[in-house]
Amino acid sequence: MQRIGVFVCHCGTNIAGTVDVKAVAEALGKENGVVYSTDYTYMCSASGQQLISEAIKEKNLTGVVVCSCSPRMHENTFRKCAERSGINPYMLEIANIREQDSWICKDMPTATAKAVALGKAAVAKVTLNAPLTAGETPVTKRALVIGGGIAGIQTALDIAEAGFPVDIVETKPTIGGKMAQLDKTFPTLDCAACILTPRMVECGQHENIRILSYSEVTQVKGFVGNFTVTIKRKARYVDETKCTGCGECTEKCPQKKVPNEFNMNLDNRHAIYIPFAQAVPKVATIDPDYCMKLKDGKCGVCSIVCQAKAIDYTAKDTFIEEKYGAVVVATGYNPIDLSKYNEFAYAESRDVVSSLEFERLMNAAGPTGGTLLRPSDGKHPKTIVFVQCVGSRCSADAEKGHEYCSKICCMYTAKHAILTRDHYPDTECYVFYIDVRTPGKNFDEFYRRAVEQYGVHYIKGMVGKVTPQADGTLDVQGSDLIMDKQVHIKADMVVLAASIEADKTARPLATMLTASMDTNDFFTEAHPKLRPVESPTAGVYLSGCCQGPKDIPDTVAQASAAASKVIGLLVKDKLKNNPCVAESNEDMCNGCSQCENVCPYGAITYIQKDFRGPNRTTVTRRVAQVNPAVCQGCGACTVTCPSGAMDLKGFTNKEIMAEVDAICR
Amino acid sequence: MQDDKLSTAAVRDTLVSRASALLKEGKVQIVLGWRKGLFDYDVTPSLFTTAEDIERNFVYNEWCGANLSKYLVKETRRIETAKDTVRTNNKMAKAKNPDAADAPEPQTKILVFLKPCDTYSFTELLKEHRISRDDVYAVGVPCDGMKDPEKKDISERCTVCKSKKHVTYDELVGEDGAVQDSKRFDMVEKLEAMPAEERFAFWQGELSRCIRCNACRDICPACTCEHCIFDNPNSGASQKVAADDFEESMYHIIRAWHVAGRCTDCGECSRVCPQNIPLHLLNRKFIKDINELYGPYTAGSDMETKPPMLTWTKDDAEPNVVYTRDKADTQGGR
Amino acid sequence: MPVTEKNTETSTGFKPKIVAFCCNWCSYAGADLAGNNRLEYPADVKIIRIPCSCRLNPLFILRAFQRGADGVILCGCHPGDCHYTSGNYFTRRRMTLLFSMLNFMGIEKGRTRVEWVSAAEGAKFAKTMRDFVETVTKLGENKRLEDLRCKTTN
Amino acid sequence: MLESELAKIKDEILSVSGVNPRKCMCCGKCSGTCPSYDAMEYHPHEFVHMVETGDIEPLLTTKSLYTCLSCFACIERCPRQVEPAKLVEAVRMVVERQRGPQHLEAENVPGLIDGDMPQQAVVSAFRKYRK
Repeated sequence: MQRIGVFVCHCGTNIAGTVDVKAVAEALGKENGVVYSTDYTYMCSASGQQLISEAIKEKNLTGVVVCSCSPRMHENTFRKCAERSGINPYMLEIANIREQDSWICKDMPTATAKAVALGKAAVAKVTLNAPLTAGETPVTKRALVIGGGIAGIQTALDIAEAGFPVDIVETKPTIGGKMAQLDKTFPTLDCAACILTPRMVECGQHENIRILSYSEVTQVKGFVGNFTVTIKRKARYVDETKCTGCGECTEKCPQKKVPNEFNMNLDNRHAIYIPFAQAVPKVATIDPDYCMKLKDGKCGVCSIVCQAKAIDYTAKDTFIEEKYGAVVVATGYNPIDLSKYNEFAYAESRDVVSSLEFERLMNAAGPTGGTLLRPSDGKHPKTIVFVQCVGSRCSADAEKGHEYCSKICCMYTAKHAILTRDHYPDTECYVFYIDVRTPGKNFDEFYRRAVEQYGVHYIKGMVGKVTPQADGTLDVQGSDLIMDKQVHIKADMVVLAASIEADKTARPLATMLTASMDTNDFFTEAHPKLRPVESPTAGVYLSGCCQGPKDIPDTVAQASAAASKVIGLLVKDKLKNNPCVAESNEDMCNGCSQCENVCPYGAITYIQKDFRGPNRTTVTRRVAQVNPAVCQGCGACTVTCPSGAMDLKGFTNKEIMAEVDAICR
Repeated sequence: MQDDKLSTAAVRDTLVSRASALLKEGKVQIVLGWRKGLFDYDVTPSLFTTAEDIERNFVYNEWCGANLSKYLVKETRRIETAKDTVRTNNKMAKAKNPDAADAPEPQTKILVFLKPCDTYSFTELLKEHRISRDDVYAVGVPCDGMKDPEKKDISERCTVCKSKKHVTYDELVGEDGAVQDSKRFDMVEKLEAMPAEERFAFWQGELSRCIRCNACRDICPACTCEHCIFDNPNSGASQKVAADDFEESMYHIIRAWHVAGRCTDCGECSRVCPQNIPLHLLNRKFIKDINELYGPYTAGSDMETKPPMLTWTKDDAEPNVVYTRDKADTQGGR
Repeated sequence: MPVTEKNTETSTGFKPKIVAFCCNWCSYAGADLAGNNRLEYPADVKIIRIPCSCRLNPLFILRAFQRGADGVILCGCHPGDCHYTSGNYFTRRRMTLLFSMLNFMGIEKGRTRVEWVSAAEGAKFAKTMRDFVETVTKLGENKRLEDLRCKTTN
Repeated sequence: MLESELAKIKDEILSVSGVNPRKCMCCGKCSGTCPSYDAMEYHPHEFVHMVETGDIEPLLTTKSLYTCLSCFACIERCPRQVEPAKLVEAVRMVVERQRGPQHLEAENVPGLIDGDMPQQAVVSAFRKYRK
């Protein structure tokens, strides 16, 4: 039999003003199992807690009911107090007689009656409560970063600096991501490579960082602190440990007709290649789709020229399994496919390019060696038209494009225009804009410079049609809403500010991680305001554009934020679990799998378990098992279970029904 | 009717010969079928182990309404237990003496005859892992509708037969039928159309007759809980007998609720009810609602489809749809 | 005998017994907010805290009615905002079917309700409760589901 | 014209066209794309704007109604699916309805055609006036 103590708080006049606390204490004192009942002005005060803890000891109470403010306010306070006084914190319940009684009801008798009812419910619950102890799970002190762009790099470096080992998994042969393809960065116009490559090298040399390039995550098992991840290391046919990156093979390789994805396919590379000069790891990779040796056994030049004997045509995909405490998603973005936009003649004319292609055309390491030439005939463009919001800000029901604003286009378009005007003052730049969005430090100043200092023509309006002309120029037909006229511009190049979208690998990855995503395939945050770098799934963190369009400063900021969250997790040796989790009674479990189907966390698994049957038989039955470290205690399973085998600790069927009975008495 | 009888007689003989054959071949060791009783209409589900017994006592006729699928839960459990026991004994023997010889695991298979509607229950039970498929040899048998011993005429559930298709089987006797569009929801609709008072009176009238014999639960192929909450003192909801007019309704609502989305509408609950309470109407109500609100779904029609109660869509109807959709009766409500 | 008893009771200003189940993350917080803003609603509403609206077993609702509650209301996070991502979607289906069944058995509508109340909607919580109590008061004492024994022995 | 009448006409236009002009984000792509822009007094984006603001009277009398070729380029390309051409069409219908039954007769058409009128215009003329 429980020995329950009831403590009614006045909260000054907050409660006592409308509730006759003495009467409540007296009424509850008469309840079954209540051996002590009293009231006090401020239960949460030091002396109030003193009162409780003394009563617990003197009256050797087994359960405590505090009639006070909302449990959301002081449940922890009082549970800690109970724990200090030697009883299990979960043997304490709170009757909310302030927010849900004295503050919503002016009439004293009524409020008092309700307070008593709520008190009785709490007593009834405590009577059935069982002590609960939070389980603990060890934390694997190793982090996985998925994606090796600037976001992944920054996160990895920060975690590594804090002294924890980190693996970066990157699908491409090198880390660096999109930023490595950029020419300059806005609004400072410093060179992207110059600021990125040192960080890449740092990653490559850091003793705590392992780069798994040319690899993919294929399976994720486990939960916060204890993920087990299977990583596919795609065969690169070059031994990373031996290859020195001398580049001899890439020179000699006879297969020269491979579209160079690093240059947005604006030029070609060899079948064996190193994506770019500052690649990390600086190791060659053979492209199996083009290598003549791999396709029809002839050739083999690279293996001949390779001093290091690194070439291995027999290499196969290998799978490695690793344990991690935390997973950071940094899968980044891609520009949308523009071929759908017939009106811009993107598929028709090589001189209509996407902004990322334009970046390569401006880039010293690009296909044109940094001199701006138009792809079709390699002539200097005299007139360039920039079109903004291509595929951004479309209505939800539009089949091409996205509903959101891609955030970075306004700024990089201004950057492109400025750079063009700066290098080639004789080239006219026109920018068709709907709005110019420049929220950011020195952003609007930058845009104004484009207009005022560099004389870029900004036209409020949209391009309706681009028509390639016989003379190789492009007729750009658009509207000038301020002049209220339709304009035709004879352009040499058109640059489309393509909307950016989440990487294709993000969706399957989210499924593997049971992390939630929005309709645009961007990862959702645990809380849009207060927990922006965590996924709702514990132990999974978000870095960079996988969570939404971002520019470099925002990305790096979020990357470091994610890193700090990961560090905060990894410094812990053990994780305390929420003790109010589901528990299945194996004797009653039918093994019907219904609970498994409604569990949002995959916390429930089924095992074949041996039971002792009558007269020395063994009955092997399928029974549910809850992983207390994964279960979050929502209780969905308890309702779907017909036999009542599945119950929720701290909110058991009997406890809740006891409350119901007490209230209806 | 006449030639129906003939055909069932013919069917009976094929079933008998198949059963005996399979027993002789050793394909199966046990046969689950229908045993004839004193009068032609009292037919009981029963186990047969010898060809002779089958020859003499096995019947298949218009009185074989009983759905045999549920018995497989216990029977396959028994078969598995025998295996498991040997397995553990072997393990223990090995533990004592590493080179102890393994005793062979007993190989038993049970033959079961399933009418089309029974195959739905069978499939649903497989879906919920209540039957181990490997232990069962299922023979689909044709059905022209079964009779109600009291009415001495075709029973209600067969007049609105939902399907003559066998969902799961190893072997089929006769031609397979197709899913039929049945009028089985007519009565539910009729009740829905009544004013609330009349509906209440109707159910009060029906359920007050309930004697809590639990026959509906014990026969129900969806009610296969290891331990029913209504029998379990620790569930906090145990009710041995109905203590008041409320508990009958409570028991029946909760039972219908527990089988919602799992009930195949086999109609056994109503068949066995000694008080002739139309319990199947409660289940049909849920089935009808599910079909209307969450798209057509027939429990036991396949192994893959996720049951409606275990899934959801972002634009499901809000609960008050219940109160807004039938404008007819406006009392209470919002 | 108890019938007449009840009639008099209703005539002398009947006060309904209302059980409100609130999910811990949104609605219970919403109820607290209503209190913080001193928004009045009838004290007949007694709140039981559950972790998520999907924890509400139909058994609890029937139990409440059996023990003499006159109305039961469930409040949870708005669909899509569930703290456990999908809990209230299950709730929505379960309650829809349960209410439909109760309605089918002739129990007055309006004695049961589901409302989505976020942690920020204190005003909505108070209004909902006022509204619900009014509805149930109009319906009068729960004659159809109540457990007569419990009444008389109390 | 009275406020109330205009309001009625606006509702009619919106219901006939099924267009929600509030979806417009004023990018001007419709006018950027319109092949008969220069022949129009009020341009597609203006139609949308004027209907939304209720400034409908000038639209009822403008020649632009008949210079729209109903080529639906603006519908095709509008990023927000506002579908300006449907709006123009709807205004046209309103006018036609007010005008009553005297529609364009097929036999009168040849007289109205001048050499450089695009064939498409003739076709769409029938599409319009046969309503």
